[in-house]
Amino acid sequence: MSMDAREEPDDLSRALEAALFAATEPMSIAQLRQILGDAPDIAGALAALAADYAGRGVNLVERGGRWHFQTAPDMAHLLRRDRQEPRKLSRAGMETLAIIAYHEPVSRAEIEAIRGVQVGKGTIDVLMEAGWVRPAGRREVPGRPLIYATTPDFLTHFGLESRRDLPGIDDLRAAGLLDPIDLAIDGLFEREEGDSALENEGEDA
Amino acid sequence: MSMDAREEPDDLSRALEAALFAATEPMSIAQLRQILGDAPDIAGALAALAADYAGRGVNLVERGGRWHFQTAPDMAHLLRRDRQEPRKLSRAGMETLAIIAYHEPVSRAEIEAIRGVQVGKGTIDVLMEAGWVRPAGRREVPGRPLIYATTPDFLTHFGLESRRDLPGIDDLRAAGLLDPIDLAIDGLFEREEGDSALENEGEDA
Amino acid sequence: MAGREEAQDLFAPPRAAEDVLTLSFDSWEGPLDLLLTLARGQKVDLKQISILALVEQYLAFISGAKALKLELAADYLVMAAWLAYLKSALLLPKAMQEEPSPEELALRLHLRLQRLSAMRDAGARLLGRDRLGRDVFARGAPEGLRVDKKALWQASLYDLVAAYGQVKARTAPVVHIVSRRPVMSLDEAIVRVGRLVGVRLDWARLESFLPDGVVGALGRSALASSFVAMLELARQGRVDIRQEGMFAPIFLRASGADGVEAGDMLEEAEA
Repeated sequence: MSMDAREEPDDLSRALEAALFAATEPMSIAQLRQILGDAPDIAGALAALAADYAGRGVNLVERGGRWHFQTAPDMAHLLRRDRQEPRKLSRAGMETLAIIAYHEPVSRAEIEAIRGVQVGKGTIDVLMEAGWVRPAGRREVPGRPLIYATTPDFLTHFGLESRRDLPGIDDLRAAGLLDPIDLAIDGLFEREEGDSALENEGEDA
Repeated sequence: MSMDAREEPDDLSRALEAALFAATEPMSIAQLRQILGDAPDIAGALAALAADYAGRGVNLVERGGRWHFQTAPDMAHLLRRDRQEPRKLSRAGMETLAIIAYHEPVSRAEIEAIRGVQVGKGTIDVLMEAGWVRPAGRREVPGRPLIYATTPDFLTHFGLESRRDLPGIDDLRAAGLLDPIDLAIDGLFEREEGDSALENEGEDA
Repeated sequence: MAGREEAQDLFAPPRAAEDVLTLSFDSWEGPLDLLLTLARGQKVDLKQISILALVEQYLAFISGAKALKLELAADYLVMAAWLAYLKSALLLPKAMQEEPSPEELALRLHLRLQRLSAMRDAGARLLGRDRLGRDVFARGAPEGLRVDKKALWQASLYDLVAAYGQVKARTAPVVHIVSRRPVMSLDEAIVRVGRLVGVRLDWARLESFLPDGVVGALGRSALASSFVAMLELARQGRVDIRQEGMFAPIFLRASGADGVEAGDMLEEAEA
């Protein structure tokens, strides 16, 4: 190994463990490198450490490229008891969050188009206050509307490694349900012209 | 390698791990029992868990009958570290350093007399923090003021063999660094000053 | 439950009792939401719902809502009107249909319902995950990572030397010596103009009173001083001044020298 002879072979893993335990926020590999110096393979050591903790009461997880320790999900019943439930999201808030997460970046008008109803002023504010949603610039169309996207904290909070882990996102995309509606309709009509897809679908099920 | 081959933790040890990890303060066995219910041997499980973590970057420790996780003591240097940030010396600092270098040892009052401006206390502190200036005793005059001189680090930093290598007044003028105020002054004083500098140099060498 | 009965009152059942929606308008997030609820009532996959049946359900529901709060119901009524149009279009023979075709409109509605439904399900699945702070927990009392910033002071030898040069330059005793510039003083000019005007009989240009061969800075100084001298002499009544127009040459002569002045006045009168 290229490591210093004085060091034990597991020093990197110990250092990662200590740093991640002590950190108040999830840590990216770049941040860890700042603390640990030029370690040869931090990504590899993190993966090994995560595997090492996999069966324990505390797990090492990656969320949006940032790593943190958290308690195992099956311990929830023990730990939840005297804790305040995080503020309950309204149905509007929940739908809006899902639309932003699955379609990001989206403008308010696009959110309203999907929901078929105006998005109340408070809805996006609440999501931003929770730290899950952020303004992500403006769309270069007339009116230059603000567009919104999710934050790294969103992934952390909902236990997602990346947006690709969003529940069912692949199926939704394959079904064209994440496309703009005009695109989706064009797609359907093309198929219909080919083999009258709509009727077939009906028969299939 | 014994660390990697940890035994599969049992439910009690996993629960203890999670509870202690999530706790905001050290937990007594009684408190843990409240969370975990009537486990048979919490004390024994804690001891086993502490042994399990003994060689790691995080340790389980008991202090006054209460248990908590803490980062391993030998990792402290990682968690609290100094980062060096390059910073430019202020103009006041630069001038003060230059005066000390050209006139050492000098008292603060003498520096002020030469600069024609007061020297803040912080200015000399910064130079000492940088390691370029040191107190060099006291001047045996009324008030016994501290006097300052440059350090070997000063010479190293500025690439000087000795203070003699500092350019003399003539060199400064030749380089245009005396920023003449009026050409007439030069005309009047040039010869006079030049003569005395030459004489001094001759004496020095 | 009181609210339930009230709602039933509001929306008199349009069809069989088990199909009745027993909720008030406040329960829906807009007409699309209501449509989706009705569509799910068809108890088939959203892809296969009958748009025509859905339209009828919706219209029946709206017409059954006797006491609509208008400001709340506007969106619902707009949707009802659109659906009524869609329904009639769908029932027309194909040849009479306009663009976009009612099939496409129906498809759009279909897709919108699917998309809303998908997002609603996704939101629910998202909220049902193991959430940090609810189901899984971060370390309760992290030590924290601290970085103490330490300044690494930097300066070059040039900075040092330049700073010393500045100090020296700033604190060197400052002596201002104004070099003598070639000038003709006012006193000189008065003496000279006064003397010369005495020996000339006729009008003469101001410039002719300047010393010979003065040019450049001295020339300008001599002219300026002579001009002021002329004014001073005029004030004392020793010279007369004449100028034909702005920027024209200025003439002067000793005061009351001869009758040319009267001739001038005559000329002016004739003009």
